[in-house]
Amino acid sequence: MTGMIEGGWEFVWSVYGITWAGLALYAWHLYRHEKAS
Amino acid sequence: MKAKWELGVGLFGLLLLIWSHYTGLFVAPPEAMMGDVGRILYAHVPTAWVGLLTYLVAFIAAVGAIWTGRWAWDAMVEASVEVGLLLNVLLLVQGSLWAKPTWGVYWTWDPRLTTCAIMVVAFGVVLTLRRQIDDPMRRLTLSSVATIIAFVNVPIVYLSVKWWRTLHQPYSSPDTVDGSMVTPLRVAAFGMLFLATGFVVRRWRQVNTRLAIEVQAPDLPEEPKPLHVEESK
Amino acid sequence: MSATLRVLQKDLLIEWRSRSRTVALLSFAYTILLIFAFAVGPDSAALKLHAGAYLWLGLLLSSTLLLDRTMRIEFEAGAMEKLMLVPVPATGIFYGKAVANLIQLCIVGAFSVPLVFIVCDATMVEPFGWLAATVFLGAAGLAAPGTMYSAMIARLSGKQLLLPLMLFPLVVPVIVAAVKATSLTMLGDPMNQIGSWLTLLACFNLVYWSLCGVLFGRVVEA
Amino acid sequence: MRAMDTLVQASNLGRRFGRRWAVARLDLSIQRGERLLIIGPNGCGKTTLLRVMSTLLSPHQGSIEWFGGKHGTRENIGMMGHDPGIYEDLSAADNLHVFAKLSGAGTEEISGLLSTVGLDERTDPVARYSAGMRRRLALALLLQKQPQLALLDEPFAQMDPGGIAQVSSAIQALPGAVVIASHQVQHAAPLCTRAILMDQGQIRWTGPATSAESAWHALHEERGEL
Repeated sequence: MTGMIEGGWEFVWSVYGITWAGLALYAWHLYRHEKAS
Repeated sequence: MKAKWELGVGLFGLLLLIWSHYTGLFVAPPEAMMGDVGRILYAHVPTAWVGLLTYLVAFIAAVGAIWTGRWAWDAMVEASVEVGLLLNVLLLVQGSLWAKPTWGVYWTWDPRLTTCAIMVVAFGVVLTLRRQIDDPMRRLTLSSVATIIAFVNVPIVYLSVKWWRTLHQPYSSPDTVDGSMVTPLRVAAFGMLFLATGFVVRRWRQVNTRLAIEVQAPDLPEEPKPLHVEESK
Repeated sequence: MSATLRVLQKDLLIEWRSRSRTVALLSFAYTILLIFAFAVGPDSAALKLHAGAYLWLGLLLSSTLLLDRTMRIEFEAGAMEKLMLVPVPATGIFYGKAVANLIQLCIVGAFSVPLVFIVCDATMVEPFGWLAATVFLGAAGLAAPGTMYSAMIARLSGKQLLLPLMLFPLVVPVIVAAVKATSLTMLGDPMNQIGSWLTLLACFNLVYWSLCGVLFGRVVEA
Repeated sequence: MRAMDTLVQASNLGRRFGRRWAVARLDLSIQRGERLLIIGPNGCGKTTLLRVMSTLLSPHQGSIEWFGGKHGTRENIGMMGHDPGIYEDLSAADNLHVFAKLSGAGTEEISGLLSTVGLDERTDPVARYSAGMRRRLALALLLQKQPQLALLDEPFAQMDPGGIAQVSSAIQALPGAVVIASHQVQHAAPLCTRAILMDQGQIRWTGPATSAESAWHALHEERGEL
């Protein structure tokens, strides 16, 4: 199991955070336009 | 605007995504080579696949719009390019955040990532174009043509960057995914697919309504009363 | 086919009559090359290594100017509508103008190559034919989509910004392949990769010269 | 025989820009050899109608058919619009030469055309011409084509009196049907057989060209502008 990268959780959390933030943002964008149309 | 099946599909996708991300983060073992950093793949890979699929839908819609000139296709071009761009931008961020721990640097000119960055500009221009043109028919034609050219450009850019990057030294990409990761990854992919479908179809309906209002012919001015003109002698 | 030739003749006549502008384009390309040399500094090793890059950056920037002008000639005084009313088929208009742009880019390229050799003290290891082929294929790669896009956005307000933005994704493969091929001809090509780069450029041209020709009619009529 | 003679048949023609109908409910048919005058206030849809008739603008409503739908439309239509449609870097003779080559016509009578519209064979580019001279060149390009259907948008605009006389004689010499949209009713009316008055995209009056002037007054009285 040599050569396995240690830790790096901060990158994992930031990736998931940004991904879910992006999806939530777009859902909100859709919701806002839902009201408009 | 009424049909709501896509909300159900979207929610179902969301559930799949939540389950697979939870499993990927906490339940599945760390990846053999990359350790916990490998968990990024459960978000990264589905975004890549579904992003490309959304662009494919945009391409087909653009060809349909050029071919038939119907507004439904035009609305689909805008909806799928918009969602495709969202996934594309997310992919870019995920890619560089994945590259840092793996390769030590945020940007590695990895062919996929570089192509993804270029596609953000190519499809971003399509949306900019749609905002700039107010004549509906012209907007349909020009944005569809730009979408077709942007999509056709993807494989060419990928190939040229791949050769540019690797023609001399071989290039290894840790794409091999061992057994335990497959299920959460596949479920995440379907989750993202359904969620994106929900987004695209919802956005498509919204754009469709907007276009319908815009394109709907205003009522004609009323018939003018005849003008009394005495014939000149 | 004959329509293409006649549109090409028209464009070359216009460019010949406005020679001063073509000379201005050449001097623009020259200044770009000199600026790169100043920016990089006098050490000739770096200049020699990146001579290919400077050549193509100069050509790329000049092409944006050229493409904007050739379409403005058509749209500003309403000439494009008169062309359509002749009627000249849209494919004739596209290929005529694209070839005219290609010829002018080749002229700019032909005049830039000697300057690059002088300024960057570049060497010429592979036969000159490869360099000529690269300049031609690279220029063609810029001409086809460039003509198409400049026609698309000719009447839009933000066109100065839009043209480079729209062209960027298409220019990447052309610049990557052209700079690589040029550098290989200049610095030697031990593993003879020029052929593969030129094939990539040729495929790019094949795709876009046909795709743009097909779509141009819809763009002009819209 | 009637169908043969109808060069343009428009029924319930409509064209809009966004929410406004530039042309609406327009029925019009133009026979061979007819000279139609279109008058009306600014923005009444004259230019839009001409552009639709020239195939450059497609209608949003109704239908329009050229030459009984039989042979090609564009090669038989000549348009002198607001934009002169010329290459500013070329001289007048070169412009005529280029368009003659493009349409495969002969280039012999170019100097004749230049004199009919009052342009000499100077070689400096059209960019240095005055607006009036550019419009004469646009007219020469139309005459060169000898179209079945000639559409002229404000042919007398920016013309000096000499120019107006030359334009009038040139129009009279045109073979096919001629449609003139103009504000200078006094110059245009004598050339035409029929006239229509447009207002807000619709035809308000149609009658002989001789009473175009009085129709113009009637509209103004109705609007209380006089």
